[in-house]
Amino acid sequence: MSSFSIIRCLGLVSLISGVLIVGASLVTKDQIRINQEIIMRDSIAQLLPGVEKQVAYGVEPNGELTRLTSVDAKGPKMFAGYDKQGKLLGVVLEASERGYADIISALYAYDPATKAIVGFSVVEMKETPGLGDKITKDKEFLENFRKLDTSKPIVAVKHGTKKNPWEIDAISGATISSRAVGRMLQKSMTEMAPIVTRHLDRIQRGTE
Amino acid sequence: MNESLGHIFVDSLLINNFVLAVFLGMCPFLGLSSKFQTAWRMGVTVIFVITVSSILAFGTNLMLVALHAEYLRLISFIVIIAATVQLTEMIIKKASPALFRELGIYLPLITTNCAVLAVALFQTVRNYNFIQSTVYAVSASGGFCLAIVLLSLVRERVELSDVPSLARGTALTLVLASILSMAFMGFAGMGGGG
Amino acid sequence: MSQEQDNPFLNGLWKESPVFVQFLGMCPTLAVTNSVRNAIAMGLATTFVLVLTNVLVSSVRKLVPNQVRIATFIAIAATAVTVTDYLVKAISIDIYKALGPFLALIVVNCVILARAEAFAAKNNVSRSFADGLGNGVGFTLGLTMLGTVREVLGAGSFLGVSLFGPNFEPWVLFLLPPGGFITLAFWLLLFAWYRDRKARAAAAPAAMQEVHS
Amino acid sequence: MPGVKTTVIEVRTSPHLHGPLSVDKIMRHVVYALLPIAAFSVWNFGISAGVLLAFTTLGCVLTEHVTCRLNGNRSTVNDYSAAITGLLLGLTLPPGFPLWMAAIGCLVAIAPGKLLFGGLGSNVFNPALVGRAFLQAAFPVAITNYTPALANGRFWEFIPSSLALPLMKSAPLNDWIAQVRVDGFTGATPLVLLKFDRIYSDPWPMFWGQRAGSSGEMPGFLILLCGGYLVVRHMMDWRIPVAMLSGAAVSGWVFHLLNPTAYPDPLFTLFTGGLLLGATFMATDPVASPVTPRGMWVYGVLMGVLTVLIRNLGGLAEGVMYAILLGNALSPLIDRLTPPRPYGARKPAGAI
Repeated sequence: MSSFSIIRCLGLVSLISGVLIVGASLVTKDQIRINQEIIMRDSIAQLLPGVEKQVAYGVEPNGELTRLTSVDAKGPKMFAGYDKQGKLLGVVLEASERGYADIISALYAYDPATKAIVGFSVVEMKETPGLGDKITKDKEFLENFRKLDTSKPIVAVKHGTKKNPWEIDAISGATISSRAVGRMLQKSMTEMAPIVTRHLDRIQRGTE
Repeated sequence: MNESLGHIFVDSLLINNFVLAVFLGMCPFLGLSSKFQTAWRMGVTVIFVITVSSILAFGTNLMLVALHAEYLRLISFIVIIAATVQLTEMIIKKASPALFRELGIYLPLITTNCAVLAVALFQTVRNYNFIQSTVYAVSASGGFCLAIVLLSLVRERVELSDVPSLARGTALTLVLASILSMAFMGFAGMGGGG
Repeated sequence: MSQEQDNPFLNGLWKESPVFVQFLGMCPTLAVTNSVRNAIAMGLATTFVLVLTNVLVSSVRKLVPNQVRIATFIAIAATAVTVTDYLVKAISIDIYKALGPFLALIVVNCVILARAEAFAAKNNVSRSFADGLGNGVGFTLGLTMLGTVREVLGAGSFLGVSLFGPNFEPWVLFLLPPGGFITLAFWLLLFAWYRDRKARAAAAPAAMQEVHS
Repeated sequence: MPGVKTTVIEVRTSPHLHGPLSVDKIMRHVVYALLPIAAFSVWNFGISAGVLLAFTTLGCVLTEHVTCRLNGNRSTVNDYSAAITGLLLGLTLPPGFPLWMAAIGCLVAIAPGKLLFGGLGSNVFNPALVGRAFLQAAFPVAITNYTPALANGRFWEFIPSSLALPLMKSAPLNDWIAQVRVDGFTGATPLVLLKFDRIYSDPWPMFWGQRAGSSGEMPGFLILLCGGYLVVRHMMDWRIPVAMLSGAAVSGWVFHLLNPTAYPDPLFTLFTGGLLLGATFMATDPVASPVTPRGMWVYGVLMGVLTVLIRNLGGLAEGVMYAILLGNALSPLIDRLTPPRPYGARKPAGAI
């Protein structure tokens, strides 16, 4: 009797749980995908102004690219952005690095034609409010990424001492966060720039 | 991002201490920290439970991913944790009846210690491999143990003094916790590489 | 006592406030209250889970044998949280990101199990609904009170609207972990002081002498 | 702290002292010992430092008086402990720190930092450092705005940030610093210069003279002299400062040997920042530190090592304050692990 009632109860609860979870997952699935795509599209449009068409690629460990259909896919990703005429404006890449409080993760735009970083935006960070969190919105700091040369190692230098196109003018008082940005870009570039160059033809066509 | 084991260890033990910076495991932290003995035993038991459940959760997650059944993650993790706590209870009962009597009522409470579930979820979200997950579980639970032990020690010291009646109880504990939390802010940026 | 039983909604809302009286669900209380928006979002998500769990638990309560009571309740709570997780993601990814891991952690928020065990397992569906709603709204209210202090002092704004102009120096501490502990301690001290004053006013003036300790 | 009340009489269990030295008298002499340092600070940084120190001292005394009264207790300001807290708080702040923020520091140091725990003799943490840690977390920008020493016109002109309106930001100091600074002195402290710009400064000028820094960090020789006075009068235990300084020097030296370009030499470690002031006047807070000589050694060395770890590996340039607060938190544990041995008894088994 008691074992029967336990089985009956667990069966009932699993049934209710199953119906609710699968139902919720089905009902919300499309909306969630749309939300994620909107966020992705907006941030790419912000990094590459004038972008009209986007193509998402997954980056395999061996450096090969695969065309992605959903932004939800696991692993490192890359987004190519094109203007109205279908000309490649640049690729948006992901980068992350340990900052002052926790890991800072960001997206940045790279223009393979000029071999320069042309945009940068922080996705997630927990840096000190009022100091380190300036990396997300400080105009002077973001100015660094209008055209940042990548032919030499990228490095953050003390505020007001930027001399070369590959240097980042750090935020005064937030040296650690600024340097983390420099390190993350340098690290990501050494890894990704050769991959972009290798597949440049394919990315420029943007059809596969 | 592929983090080194040293980073994971220092980060979850000190910089982003589970209790003092991420606010996980608050209920036992505030509720079971009035005596050093209890806090210390609770801390060690939590280290054990979190480590075991993290290893089990890692295996379960592999299985769920293989079956494309990620939506069952939360329920499976909860079941694993409940089972681990049950297992711990049986082991302690067998190995040390004295400790079992002492921990008695606190053991089942570990199931609702959100730090346990958090470790299982975080290691999955961050895509840690097996060794990273285990190091993370040990250091995060070690951070919980450290925080609850430190709080219990300062609480015991304050216990003897003439605290204004208004502040007795939870308010005083919270003030002590906030000072500890401020002191732990000194660790920020460690391992950031300057 | 009978009056309390008659009004499970009001009871959970303030008199037995989960945040300030029962000290349940302290983790989200301290973790996501650094802005009013997050506090309200977290409160509403918790309310939804609470109501759903309470109603489900209450409707199956007669079928649940004692041995698997807690397991069943946790399974129901986990279901409710998984559903909420999907819903929040569908409503806004920004809110989903702001709540972060604490959304999934609602399942181990003691307030859920506590209400299921203490109330829903013993009461009918409509009363359990009221209890869940009352506790949920009480939880939201508590979170919002903490979030208000933290956002106003820590960022000089309320719901993202700047209050004191650009020259205000924010007390960054209140956005950081120690600020969470301090703000909760502050509210508790304020309530204790208020209760104490009321008690003193009620007692004879001679009682003033005894306050010494 | 059960288990430490034993037959061993330690001169340093200060509020419960045996012998002719009363608590009030010791406290009074600590104030005397701090005054030369305060005077030097005024010489260094001018009227801003003077007003800041007077302000924090008065602020703490006033807070203590009012809070005691509100609690219905006798005011305890006459034991000088609030004055010490105020002076120490002022000495650890940048000389141009906005006064309204300093007032908040006083409130926090005394009300939650001390009286909430039951007043003098019960504070688990050093109250001045609780106040400063609050300010550091609340106003991270203002508290790292340092100004050069020996600025022109410092005796009749305030550093502009001092007089910031309550609750308002202070104006940036760069222009003012460029206008008043004497050759060779910059606004950045030697620790900040080393950490963020990799510029090494000679430690000896800091020991004898003036650099940018908190108002009471310089000069080292005066701090040691004043601390030495208290030690000679048996009003302070020498073990904690000696242990902390040697812990810092030795661990700093190890770092230096491992990588001489990244980590400074032990002399730099000792003479820069608040290490000397902290080790002498704050780590020695008799209530918040262990009671046995063995415990004091462990405690001191631990804080010294923590200071160096935070400075060399962490994100902050200075770690003394955090090291001492962590030491305070650990001191009950150290007490437990180092129980005094009664005469003839062996070490108790299973101390924990």
